[in-house]
Amino acid sequence: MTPSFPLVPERASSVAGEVDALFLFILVVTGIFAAGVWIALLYFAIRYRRRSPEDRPPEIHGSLALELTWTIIPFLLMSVMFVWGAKVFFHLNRPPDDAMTVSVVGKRWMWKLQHPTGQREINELHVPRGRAVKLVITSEDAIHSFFVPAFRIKKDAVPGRYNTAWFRATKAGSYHLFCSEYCGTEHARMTGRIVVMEPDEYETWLAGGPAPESPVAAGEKLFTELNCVTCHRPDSAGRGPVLQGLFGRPVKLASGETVVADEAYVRESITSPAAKVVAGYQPVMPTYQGQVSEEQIIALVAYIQSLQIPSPAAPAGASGRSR
Amino acid sequence: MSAPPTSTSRLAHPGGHVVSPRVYVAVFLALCVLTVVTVVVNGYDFGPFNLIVALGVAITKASLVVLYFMHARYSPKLTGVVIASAVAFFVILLFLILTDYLSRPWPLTAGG
Amino acid sequence: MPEPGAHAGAASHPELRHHFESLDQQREASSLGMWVFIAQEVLFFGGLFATYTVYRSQYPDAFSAGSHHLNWRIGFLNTLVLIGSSLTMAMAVHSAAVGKSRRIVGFLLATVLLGSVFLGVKYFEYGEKIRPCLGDGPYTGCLVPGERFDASAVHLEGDVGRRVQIFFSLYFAMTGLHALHMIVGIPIILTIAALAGRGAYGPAYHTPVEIVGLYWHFVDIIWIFLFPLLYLIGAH
Amino acid sequence: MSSEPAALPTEHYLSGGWDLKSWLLTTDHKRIGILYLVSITLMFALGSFYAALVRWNLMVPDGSHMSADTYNKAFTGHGVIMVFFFLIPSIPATLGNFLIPLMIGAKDLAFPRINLLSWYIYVIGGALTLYALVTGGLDTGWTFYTPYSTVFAQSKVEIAAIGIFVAGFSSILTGLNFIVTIHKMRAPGMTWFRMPLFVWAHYATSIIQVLGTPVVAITILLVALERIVHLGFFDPNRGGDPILFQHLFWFYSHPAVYIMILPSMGVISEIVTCFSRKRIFGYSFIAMSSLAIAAIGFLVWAHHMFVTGMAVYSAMVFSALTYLVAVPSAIKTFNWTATLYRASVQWDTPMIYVFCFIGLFLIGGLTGLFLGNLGTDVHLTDTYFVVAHFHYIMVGGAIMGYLGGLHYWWPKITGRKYIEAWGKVSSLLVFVGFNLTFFPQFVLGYLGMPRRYYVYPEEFQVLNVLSTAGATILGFGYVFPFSYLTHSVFRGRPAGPNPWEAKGLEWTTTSPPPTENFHEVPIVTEDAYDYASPPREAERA
Repeated sequence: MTPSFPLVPERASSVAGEVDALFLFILVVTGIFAAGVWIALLYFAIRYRRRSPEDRPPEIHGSLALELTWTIIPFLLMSVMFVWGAKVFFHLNRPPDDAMTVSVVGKRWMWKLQHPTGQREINELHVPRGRAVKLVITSEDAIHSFFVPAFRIKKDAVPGRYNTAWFRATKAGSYHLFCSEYCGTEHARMTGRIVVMEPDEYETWLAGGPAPESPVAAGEKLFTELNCVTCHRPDSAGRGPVLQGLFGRPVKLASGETVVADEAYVRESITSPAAKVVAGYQPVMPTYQGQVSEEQIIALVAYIQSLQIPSPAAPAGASGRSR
Repeated sequence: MSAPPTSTSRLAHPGGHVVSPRVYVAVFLALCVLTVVTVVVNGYDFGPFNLIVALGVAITKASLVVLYFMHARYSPKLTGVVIASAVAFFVILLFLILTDYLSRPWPLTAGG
Repeated sequence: MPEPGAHAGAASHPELRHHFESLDQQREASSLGMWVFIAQEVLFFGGLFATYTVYRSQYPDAFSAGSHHLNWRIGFLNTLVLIGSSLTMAMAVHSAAVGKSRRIVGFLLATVLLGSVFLGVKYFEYGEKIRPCLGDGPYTGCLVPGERFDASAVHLEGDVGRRVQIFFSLYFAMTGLHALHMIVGIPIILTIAALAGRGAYGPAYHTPVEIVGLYWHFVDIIWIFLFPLLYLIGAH
Repeated sequence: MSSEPAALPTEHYLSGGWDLKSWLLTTDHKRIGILYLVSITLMFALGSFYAALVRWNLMVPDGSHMSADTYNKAFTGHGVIMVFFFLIPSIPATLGNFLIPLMIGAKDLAFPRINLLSWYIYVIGGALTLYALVTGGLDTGWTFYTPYSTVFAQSKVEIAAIGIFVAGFSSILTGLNFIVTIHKMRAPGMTWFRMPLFVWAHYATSIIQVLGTPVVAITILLVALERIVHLGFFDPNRGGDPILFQHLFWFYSHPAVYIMILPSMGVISEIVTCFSRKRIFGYSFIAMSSLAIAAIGFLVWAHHMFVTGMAVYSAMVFSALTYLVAVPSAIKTFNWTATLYRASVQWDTPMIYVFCFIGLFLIGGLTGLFLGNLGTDVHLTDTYFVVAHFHYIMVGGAIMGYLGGLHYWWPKITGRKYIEAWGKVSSLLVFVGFNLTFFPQFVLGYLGMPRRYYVYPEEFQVLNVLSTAGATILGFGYVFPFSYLTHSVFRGRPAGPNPWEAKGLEWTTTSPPPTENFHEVPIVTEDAYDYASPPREAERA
């Protein structure tokens, strides 16, 4: 019986090659160093083994030149590794602008995923090949970590925070999804798969399920149900700030600071409205912490994000078909 | 660094430096005054400098205690090294943690 | 009491332990040991101070609100009491160095007395916050973090109200550990006072008085930082 | 070696008696070292038992050997015991305790009673933790990550946390004792740059113990307080940040790795000179690199947290600093290797452990470059690559050094020689078993197998079976030294004061040393490792 097993994990994302090239570079450099030391060690140990109990080797105190050499050369090589690594890390942390956003919620012990078009999946994610996918990751309980070895990406799901990661799948197939941060008893079963499909197959798959409610539509419904609209009116006569065209823009706060209205800011404004009050408004908004679930917040954020074009006449859901 | 102990011969008092009680009383009074200062200053708003002023006063008070009550001023250099390393490592802890918190793109959010 | 195996020479002091060459060496070692211990304490409290800094930088409003619920007058009074106990402690060491045994005892007892006053005040301060949390409710004014915490007591709602719990968690942890250090210190001071009463310490040897003095001053320093950081956030 | 001594010296630190009181009330650093040796050996056995459970379960991919809960408790037990109760005290509390006063020509540590106290604290902390492990187990992993440990874990977190908190003070007090001893108790003529590198390494270690341990102590205490009295520090529901726990935890727990490895490096420096019969290459560089490791080691902790979503710029700072700490470790390795150049190398058991150490520590250290690197760490962190990496450092490094040191000073500690051939065989077993256990784990990690999985996809099975096979060999490799070293205590031939013809004050006194270490206070007139001059006649006797 000759058991076979792979030595290199599958490479199925655009960054996988980058990570592997860096990995190989470090492997070669460290390999050369290790081999050098091992060979020297063995050679010296054999060549200079003690031949008689009276052996007295010559005195050698050290050598400044040598010390400097083997301080500076590793230092320079490691600087290269660091800079290269930092470059890859930046790339891993910068989702492209055209990425489709998939929301990921870790919960002991499952992954809840939702497509921008509203399809929900559990422990399984279907994505089209060639399309950048941005993951907005959070957790409902302990810390988890979203790990897809074939894509070389990993990001912790931390309760109370949104982390982001992204990938662009390059090869159709099915790949492991692991939780890589220990989260309790069934941590090892908090696994799933990422199914990469050809774009047209993906469209078919999307169309296949029951017509889902997109997060934007769900958010709009919630927005009405919770009577948000009484204060956040599309004209500037409300008690709260106008939300149309807000997302992605800088906001001036009562404290004098300026923040960008991103997912985290909008989310915080829903759960703890008093934390960052917009300049010119009173802190009158009650908190919705506990009244809305994690997924509902995601829907609300998606809805507010969809309110991009400030046009007082048009009903807000009109631009929500973006994907 | 310190010489081997057996060769150490102390010229000062065998039990260490003797400080006059007057110095102690003066330090005590200074500490009381600074405590009043820290409360009075708190009545005014210096914006972001509130914390700096409060900490400045507290650090001054702590230094007085260390230097005089704890005799650091009259102690071997090594004592200073120990104090400095303790403070330095605390600053490392604080500073490097803050590199994360102060350069995060978003604030902590409560949720659950 | 010399340790087993001690072979003290004729000229040596009864308090010289066998593994030291001289009283000076022994004294320097003890003093260095205490300073290293204090360095350790700095980092021990340092973890708490770092936690405090992070959360205060994130939640200034919650911290300010929580602080307003502490009585700065009590904190102020206690600061003076503790500084006073540091003075008496310094005087105790001084008395030992100049060989006035009886005054050592007096000053040490004064230190213990002032320390006890501090702890007594702390006891009432704690009681005020804990009492509303006992019994069957409704827990109005309960300031102990947990399910019974009453955010309305600090006139805040929602998230800011709940975040005040972090302030009070830090308040209890920091002042609690500080008080614990004093509770540990007091019996040690009393023991040394008893020994001083029997004339154990004089100009040649009073290392234990010095060592406990260093400890007590350090505890004082922690409070010097705790007072403005906990009681004085934002103008009152 | 030259002449064979006929018997042990008539009076030595063990000749005073073996009754319980002579052990439990002793303040002799040598006896306390033995107390620690016995305690940590017991802990090591227990930790190995948990490791065996882990490896047994991972032989099959479907987790059919035990329940998830049992597995989680097994790896947690393994981690907690090995890290806090074996590796951290391993060399400092046994060999360090025994040897530092001997090496600097002192009669004892500066505070003998505190030394005994720290052993008792260790025992109390150990007992509390064991109680937690036995009565319900602990399933948080040794890292106690919040909010799992504070909110969700149903196991005995409180008692275990308090046990570790208590044991921390044992480590702090040992470090404090060493610092004061090294500063204040050196014999006449023993200047800083005449000190053996073992002492330098322990000085650096002590700094970490004193300045790092209190931070983890308070952090673990906060976890316990959050569970017991519901204070909130890391609870996201109250605005707390679980990531802050990780910052505080790793502020100590990364330098803790250096608490484990630095003393081992000190041991290597001693052995390599003795068995090369040569002055160490670059003494001051090795001494200073120990201090550099201790200091820079405090600046790198967040490389454990690159994927938590911490700020990108902060991550870059930590990665750069991580690369910086690799430099002094590299310096040491090169200097040890250079010491062998034109040396007179004797292949005795301790020296074989040195070869193992250098070879394996090299792999451990160099794979650290993959993990300190921002680009590759994202893929590799929390996988078996990390597991393999730190086992190469802690087992391949720290334990190899510990075993080497134990063999090297065994004649000094017991006055008797073990059987050399057995030593060689077992060192070979350990080397082979170790590599077979942990090398496949690098591949597993690169392939993407996450840590702490009790079930795993089938394609990982071959490598896991290899690893378990290696662990079995490694287990035998550890049983051997235990048996022949124990045997030597009763049956070994007397070793004489200096069986290896080594330099250093500890070899100038009898084996075992007398209670007061030296019959006369030694006066030091030469540098460390002055192997150019042959040993004095008296030392060879």
